[in-house]
Amino acid sequence: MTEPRVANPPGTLAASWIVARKDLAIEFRTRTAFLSALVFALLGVTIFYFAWDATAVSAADLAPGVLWVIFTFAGLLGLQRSFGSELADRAIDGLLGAPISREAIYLGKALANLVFVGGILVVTIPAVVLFYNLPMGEGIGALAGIAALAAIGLVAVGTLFSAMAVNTRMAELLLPMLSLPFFVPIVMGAAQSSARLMAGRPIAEAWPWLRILVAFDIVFVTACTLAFPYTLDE
Amino acid sequence: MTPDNAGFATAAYTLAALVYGAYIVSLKVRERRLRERLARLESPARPASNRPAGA
Amino acid sequence: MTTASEPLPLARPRRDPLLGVAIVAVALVYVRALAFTPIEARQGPAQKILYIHASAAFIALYVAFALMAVCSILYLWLKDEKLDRVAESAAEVGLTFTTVVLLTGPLWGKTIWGAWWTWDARLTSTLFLWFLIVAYSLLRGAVEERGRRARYSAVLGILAALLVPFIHLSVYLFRTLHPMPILLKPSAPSMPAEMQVTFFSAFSAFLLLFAALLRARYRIATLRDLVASREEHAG
Amino acid sequence: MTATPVVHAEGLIRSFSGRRVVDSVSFTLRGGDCLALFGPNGAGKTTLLRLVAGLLAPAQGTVQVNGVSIREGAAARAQVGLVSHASMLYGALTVRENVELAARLYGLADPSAAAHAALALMKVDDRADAFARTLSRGLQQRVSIARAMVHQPRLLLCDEPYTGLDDAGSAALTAVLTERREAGAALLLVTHNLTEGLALATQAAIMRRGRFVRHEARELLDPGAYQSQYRELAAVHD
Repeated sequence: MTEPRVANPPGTLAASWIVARKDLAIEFRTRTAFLSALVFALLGVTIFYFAWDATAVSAADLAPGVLWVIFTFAGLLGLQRSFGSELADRAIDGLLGAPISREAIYLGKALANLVFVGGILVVTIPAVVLFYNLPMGEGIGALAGIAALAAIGLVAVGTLFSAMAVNTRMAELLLPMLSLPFFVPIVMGAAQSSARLMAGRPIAEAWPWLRILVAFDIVFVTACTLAFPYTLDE
Repeated sequence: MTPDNAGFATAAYTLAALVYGAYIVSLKVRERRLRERLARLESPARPASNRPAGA
Repeated sequence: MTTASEPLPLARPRRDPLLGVAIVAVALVYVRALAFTPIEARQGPAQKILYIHASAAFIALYVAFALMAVCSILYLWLKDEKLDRVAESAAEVGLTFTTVVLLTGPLWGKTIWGAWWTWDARLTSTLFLWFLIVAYSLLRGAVEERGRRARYSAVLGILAALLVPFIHLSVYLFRTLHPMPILLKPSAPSMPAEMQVTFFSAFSAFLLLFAALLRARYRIATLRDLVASREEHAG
Repeated sequence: MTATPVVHAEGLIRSFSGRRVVDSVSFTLRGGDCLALFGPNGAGKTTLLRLVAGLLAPAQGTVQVNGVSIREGAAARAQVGLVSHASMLYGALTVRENVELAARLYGLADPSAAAHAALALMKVDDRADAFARTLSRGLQQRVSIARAMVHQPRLLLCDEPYTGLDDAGSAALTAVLTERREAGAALLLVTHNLTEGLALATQAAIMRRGRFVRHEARELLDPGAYQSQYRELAAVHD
């Protein structure tokens, strides 16, 4: 054999899909991280229920805050392990040496994380609706949209910080320290807009908050994709 | 009517002075320690050898 | 690399005339503000907190934090260690100023709002600025290798600069109580001339203090890196 | 042979925390060349390999693979295979999945056929469905080599590739390396073992404190004398 095998290096999107599929395969194999994050979220939802006086605050007022705070913390659990598998045997070197762009690695990892937190939301949102007896009708579609916007923002920032934190001493402590300030606009935007929805208000009232969420996603997906190559060992 | 809250102003000015002062002191201390370390690193090395010791 | 040979003026302690001048300037401002500036009729003496509070707030956000962000961007572009040291120094000195803002703010707030703390846009932004700079310092402390430390903190510095407007906007949307910045409103220069003089001299003095502290902190960063490479060479 | 060398490194410099780990290193390898690189621990060999593989950016200097800068083109990285100290495998994936992943990342037309062929070359195809973490160190090393060879690279960078391999593994590796060189690939082999290195080499270099302190063609040196000179160089404690 003298000719190298037919090779046509994948483009950024194709490569990020390869990376994401690899991460999801690993996640699916082990499952422990997802299951613990999920149980954590459900536990959080129940604990919050008992932390509040039902005669003083109505369920609809409390539910959005509970949902998005819990979501943020459960998301952190998922992000925490995002780069562990890469560093264990320096598998990341295999990705970095491959003919794919650095951005593709980031997008792939972020996509896998998005599926992870998306899976948590798919269970947690109905749980909150059920446990807190929320009258959700057609609003559920809009809520799914808010959830998607919130998840994208959280994952964009969280994936980047996870890549940094894993290379430091005290990674477990640093990831929340770095990420939580960045989750503030997400939690506020998601909680305020879903509060309007859960109270049966028209979507127009949630519009300013949705705009913040959209802007946050655009700004931070772009900025984090561009910044990611600098977090690698250059 | 002018309220009498001079205590608040005094407290704020004192706190600010304390914070800035403490920071200046910490800078001075850190700088002195570093200079001492640098001096220690240099002085014993000089008479000992003409080829610098490597890692 | 030459390791030894050069004489070491660095090892000798030095005076810092700039810092001395800055301290004297701040002391003079204290005297002027507390003793020779009229008391505002409606708010009482507590209004004088403005002079130190607003200067520190402005310098922390628009000088220290902005400097950190700009140097972070420039570092990723030029990869010059000096820029990283400026960013590091600006962050730490900025943390001191932000701490002053957060300590003096509630004292003033208690007198005019009757509450130590309110979740208005500017106060909350400042609080998060403080959190961000603390996270920035923690991150710096947690990374060993110098190049990586510089790259990581530059990334955080840039993202933090992008975040602050979002926090400000969200909290503003949430609710806002803060007194509008009366000085900067062109329509109503509602502050008497004497107070304005005090305010601007306070601002200048604290800006001078910032510059002096930044320089001193930068010197420490340089020294620390120098000591680290010398120790590395000495094995 | 084409005029463009497979790899050309020029004036590579890289520091960590202000310490120069690789200092002004240059070399050129053409198809069929093998540079055996010796040196004590901490000499900068691994860092040099990472610079050549494009995993690290040099502070100064360039690396060109087939005339393309490694830091600029994915096309250049597509030509390189790296075997490093770490296995670069995902423990939770099977052997086959690990190698197929590499094949996909390199855009090979038939990833599973390529993966199977590479595993067969290293004689680990019988363990294809085992999880990578369940394999012994030696078998992991074989998979790791198969992973690096799956796209039939024109430039092979091997950091102590014989470590952990048994006789069968070593024989398979030597066969693969020989076959790649005959196909026109260049090889950069980092090792402590002089006999092992010189057996394959067309060039030999000794690295110490980031520099090539010796670098010459294999046929110009006498293995016995080289051995003692190397000991002498390596023993000088920095």
